[in-house]
Amino acid sequence: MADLKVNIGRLELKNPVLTASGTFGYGEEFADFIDLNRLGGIIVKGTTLHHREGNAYPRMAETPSGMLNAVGLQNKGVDYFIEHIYPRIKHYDSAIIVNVSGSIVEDYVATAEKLASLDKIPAIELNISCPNVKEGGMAFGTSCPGAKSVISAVRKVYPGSLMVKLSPNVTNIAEIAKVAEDEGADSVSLINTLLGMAVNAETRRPVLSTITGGLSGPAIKPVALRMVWQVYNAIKIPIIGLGGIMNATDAIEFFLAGATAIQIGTANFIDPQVTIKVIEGINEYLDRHNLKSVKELTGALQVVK
Amino acid sequence: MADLKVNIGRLELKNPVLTASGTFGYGEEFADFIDLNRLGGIIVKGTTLHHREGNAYPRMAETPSGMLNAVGLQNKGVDYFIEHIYPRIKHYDSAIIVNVSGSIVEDYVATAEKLASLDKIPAIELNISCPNVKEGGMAFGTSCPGAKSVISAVRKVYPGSLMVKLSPNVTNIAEIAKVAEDEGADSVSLINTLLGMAVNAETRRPVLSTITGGLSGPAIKPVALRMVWQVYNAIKIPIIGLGGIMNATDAIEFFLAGATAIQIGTANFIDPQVTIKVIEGINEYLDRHNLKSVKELTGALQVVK
Amino acid sequence: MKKYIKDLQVVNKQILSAEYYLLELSSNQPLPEVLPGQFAEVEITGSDATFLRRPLSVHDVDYDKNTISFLVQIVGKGTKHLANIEVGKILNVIFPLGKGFELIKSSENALLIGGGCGIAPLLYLARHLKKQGVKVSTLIGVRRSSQLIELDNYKKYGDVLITTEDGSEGTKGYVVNHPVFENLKQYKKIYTCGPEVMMKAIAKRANESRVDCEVSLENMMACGIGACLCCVTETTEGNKCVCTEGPVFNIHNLKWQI
Amino acid sequence: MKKYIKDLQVVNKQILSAEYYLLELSSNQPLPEVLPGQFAEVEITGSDATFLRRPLSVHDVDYDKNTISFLVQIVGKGTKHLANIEVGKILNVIFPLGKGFELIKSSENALLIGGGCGIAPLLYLARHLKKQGVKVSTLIGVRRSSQLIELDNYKKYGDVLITTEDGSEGTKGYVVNHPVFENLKQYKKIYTCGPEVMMKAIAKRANESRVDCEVSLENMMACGIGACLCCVTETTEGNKCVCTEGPVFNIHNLKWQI
Ligand SMILES: Cc1cc2nc3c(=O)[nH]c(=O)nc-3n(C[C@H](O)[C@H](O)[C@H](O)COP(=O)(O)OP(=O)(O)OC[C@H]3O[C@@H](n4cnc5c(N)ncnc54)[C@H](O)[C@@H]3O)c2cc1C
Ligand SMILES: Cc1cc2nc3c(=O)[nH]c(=O)nc-3n(C[C@H](O)[C@H](O)[C@H](O)COP(=O)(O)OP(=O)(O)OC[C@H]3O[C@@H](n4cnc5c(N)ncnc54)[C@H](O)[C@@H]3O)c2cc1C
Ligand SMILES: Cc1cc2nc3c(=O)[nH]c(=O)nc-3n(C[C@H](O)[C@H](O)[C@H](O)COP(=O)(O)O)c2cc1C
Ligand SMILES: Cc1cc2nc3c(=O)[nH]c(=O)nc-3n(C[C@H](O)[C@H](O)[C@H](O)COP(=O)(O)O)c2cc1C
Ligand code: FES
Ligand code: FES
Repeated sequence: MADLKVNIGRLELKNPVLTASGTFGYGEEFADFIDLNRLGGIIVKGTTLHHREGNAYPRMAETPSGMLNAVGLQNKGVDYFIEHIYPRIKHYDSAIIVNVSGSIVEDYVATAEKLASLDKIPAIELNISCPNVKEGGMAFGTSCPGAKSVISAVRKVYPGSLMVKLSPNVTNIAEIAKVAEDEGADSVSLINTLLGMAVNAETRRPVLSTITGGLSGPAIKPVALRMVWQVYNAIKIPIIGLGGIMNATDAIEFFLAGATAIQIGTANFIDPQVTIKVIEGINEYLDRHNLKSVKELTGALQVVK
Repeated sequence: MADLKVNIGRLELKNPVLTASGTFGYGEEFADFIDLNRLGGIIVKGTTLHHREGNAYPRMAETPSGMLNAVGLQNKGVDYFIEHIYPRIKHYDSAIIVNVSGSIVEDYVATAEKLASLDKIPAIELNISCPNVKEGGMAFGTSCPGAKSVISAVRKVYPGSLMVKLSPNVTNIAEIAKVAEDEGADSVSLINTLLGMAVNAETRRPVLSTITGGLSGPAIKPVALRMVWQVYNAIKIPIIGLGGIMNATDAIEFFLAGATAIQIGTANFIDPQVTIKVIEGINEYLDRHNLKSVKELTGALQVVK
Repeated sequence: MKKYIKDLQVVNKQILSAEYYLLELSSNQPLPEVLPGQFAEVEITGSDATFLRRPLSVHDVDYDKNTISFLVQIVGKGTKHLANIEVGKILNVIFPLGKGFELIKSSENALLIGGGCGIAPLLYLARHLKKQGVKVSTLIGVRRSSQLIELDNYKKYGDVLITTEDGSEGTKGYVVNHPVFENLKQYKKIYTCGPEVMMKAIAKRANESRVDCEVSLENMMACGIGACLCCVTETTEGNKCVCTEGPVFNIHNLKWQI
Repeated sequence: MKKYIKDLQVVNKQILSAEYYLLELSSNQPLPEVLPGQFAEVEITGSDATFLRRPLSVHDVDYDKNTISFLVQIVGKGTKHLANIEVGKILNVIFPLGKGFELIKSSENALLIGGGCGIAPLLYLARHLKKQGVKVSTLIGVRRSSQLIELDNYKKYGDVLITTEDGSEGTKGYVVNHPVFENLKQYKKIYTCGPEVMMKAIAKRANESRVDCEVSLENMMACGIGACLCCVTETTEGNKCVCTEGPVFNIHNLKWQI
């Protein structure tokens, strides 16, 4: 049994497997299938200052080796989270991380401030990359000044571990990652969904109510791996890699490309037990390769120059 | 039998199905499988001013519903093309279009000038988006000034139909498309490959000699469709859509999103007869939907606002 | 209710028509309790064209044989692939999911209306209602008589009424053209599943006659367990997940324009 | 040579060991001429994990039975999936591809060396050489004797020599440890296919003994027909596609450091 512990800045995780925001509810949805206490961390749904109804149905389209979603941050708002949900989930022996979204900087700040008071939330994931909301969201994640404005404002009020989730819909993701590092983020997570679209040829209509939506699943894994590698070569703070991870081999590819930990998203829909299988698979890989700690894999890609 | 003719600016194609550069050789490779004269057009390999050996092997990785390539524009140079290849292929009754690449603006210009003299090459496709070459290539395609410099220079020397191939590895593809339109391009084609990466977890090495490479195939179709839609809403010149087209239904989705014609790339590797099947399938769709011309489909997506 | 993820074995496959087939799966452990109206998320093993699981209503459960069955209509890639599965093969299934129908009490009358594949959840419902002493009538609407399947099974639990669009059997027209709609008040409750336009037409008539009515929705789902929020429908209390708050809804809770 | 794309039917499948299997496919039209050393691109039907076709060497062609066969080693997703194909099923195959081996003339001696799955193209080669009157010796190298397959087939065309890494049969060690390497000059030509390190070791010895040597490469391919330029190897004339200029190369044309 190898050592699976990893450190995301000051935050220690018992293993490097987290669940991706918006794909794992509040964890409870999976309690019948797995022991939630075995996870390295649970990143809960995108949470905003105020209640949001999200986008109209239809919100989903299946695509080759992936899916599009247009949920649009449906959630009951941070106060509801604190009052009703937090008490139910705070006892999990996994890091509970809240994914924070907003349309204006002030909303991000207010939400982060409220979450800062919660003992059992050691970190927030700042979602500056959601493609499914009209205002804000992705706009912050696709320009350096935009990213800077929200990260620096949140950093001022949030003393916990600050993870910034980056958008892949940019020319140069390393540049945005650098901004996050410079503004004091403890880590970056990448990638959020790629902006995509689906069309129904027979009805001649878009499949999603919002026309475009976020692409996730194995289809995007090559892009995610590339971005993790680019960011790894540009910054020093830890990287949490995600995008299309379906099994332990995929996870290990992300570690090699530079990730310290990984998140599993869409795969949970296909196999609600996938997270545990990935944890076990990583352990098996480490044993088979005679590695003592998963940390040895981070950025260990052998590149012949 | 519906009317399949389409117009790309001054260039009329007998049908809207072209083959994507780098995936169809010079057409000859497919002569045993299909009647090349039935194609709307053949876009031949990326051609540069000078001979290029391309990147080192390995150049290919299979990915979920797609593949990565790192060919790196291996070709014998434009003079060789004109002297040895052009005479062999110029008699095809399909539009033969040459995909032109370069590392510096002067190379693009010199190559385009040489091709301008060829009777049976009605158009060139300016590849400002190749992710697989160190210098130039994609750099021109990922910034507006970069795009402007090469497009305007080539436009000055190239009187034929000028198609500009856009890179998807950008924050705002519509912006670059607008530059192409403003600089006098006759059409834009999109998308080229998404920059991706593959890692071999067992050997802990990158799969490609170049570490990163270009992602193609159905995996990227949702991104390609979205970009065609975005560009369609931003410019007026015709759009040639591509990215993951495997069958006639996919092609029709691109028309609805705004494409006037489409290209088929990676699908040729899996089924060398796919182009003909797509032509027949489009025709069947038009008949079934009582449409007289394929032109009626361009941008015909019904969007409820 | 606890949800399970299980490898079930195909013990029987029946091709009912060009469009419909029935799969009967058994477990090596006793099957958990399943309520009528609940559904399952079924993995489409070995299909290169599908990515996600597919939601299917529980058609019937036989606790004596320890089998659960699904009635499937071929509409696309996944349902077509599944039609070719062989007896003996394993399917990974997550179940039971969602909330079921609310059963009415003994000696009341229930009208079950299924359009097309919407009859799938009604068999198990009819079985439960009958067991409670409810008098069941099942109205089945199809385009032409060749699409009528499994009538004998439904007849075990009550009358079966039929409409066909082409008039080849039963009343000609849509389900709402059936004479029962002239005296809806005889029913304590209507349960329906089928195309949305059909369910809306029924809901309108039920509403007019002040008869209680539950509909089973078939929204597009990615997870089936409340994790993705893709499957929502608008309700009087805002967007609700069809997979956890439904798939059965009382029409009074939906924001249908009826 | 004209290339064909054909739906071929699996008429025989033989599981040879945990790792190897043999597929025999037949066509409803007469098979075209296939040269030894050529290969095919086979579609892996119904596999959700693979995207591209897979290149496989032609193992044998029986024009009397109108069948073509492939010897496949299970190494990953595609070859594993293909192992489960059932007799009667259809495989879409593009063939014959590439250039074959250059045959030597009557009454000369040829040494064929196969490592692991590299023996696949050598059977059809041996058959052709023998027919031309060439004296064939086939040296097969494996890790342990349990990996030795199809020996009787190879014996039909000449001697079969064996090396095993664990010494469980034949000479202990690698193929280059076999005594034939002490007198390579008796051979007019060496033909080899197998792991690159093996082929390089052989090439070095062939070079030292000035014996002509052809190797069959197994580069990663996307198309197999010269369209993608993914499969290149460095040659004295620059990068060449293994799928069209090979897969067989004379070692003097490769830029191997030997
Ligand atoms: C709760 C519930 C219960 C259902 N019960 C049954 C049943 O008992 N028997 C039955 O035959 N069908 C049932 N369906 C519908 C069934 O899930 C779809 O027909 C099936 O998912 C289509 O898959 P496909 O791959 O064959 O079609 P695709 O090729 O994916 O698409 C064909 C059509 O089906 C629709 N569709 C695709 N995926 C879904 C999805 N995940 N959810 C809903 N619609 C989809 C698409 O809009 C498209 O128009 C149920 C659906 C739900 C939500
Ligand atoms: C000209 C040629 C002839 C061949 N003849 C035979 C033969 O007769 N019998 C046989 O068993 N094998 C043969 N091979 C090798 C065979 O193509 C690969 O083993 C097969 O493609 C692996 O597919 P997979 O899905 O099982 O493995 P994957 O899961 O895709 O990968 C497993 C391993 O196989 C390698 N591989 C994957 N795809 C290819 C590819 N397209 N080309 C080469 N290597 C690949 C990968 O590097 C990886 O290490 C030949 C290859 C070539 C190029
Ligand atoms: C249905 C759905 C909802 C999502 N909601 C959120 C969200 O609220 N906040 C967020 O940062 N990312 C959200 N994401 C993005 C995922 O967290 C993840 O970044 C993305 O799906 C890529 O990972 P995957 O391929 O493993 O799913 C969502 C993804 C899906 C599929
Ligand atoms: C092997 C390979 C080589 C390619 N070479 C070129 C090229 O030389 N010039 C170019 O503009 N695009 C090149 N492309 C990109 C394709 O033309 C096309 O834009 C891309 O593959 C997306 O389409 P597809 O998904 O249909 O393949 C190449 C793609 C592949 C797979
Ligand atoms: S399908 Fe995922 S929440 Fe309902
Ligand atoms: S495999 Fe495509 S050129 Fe050789």
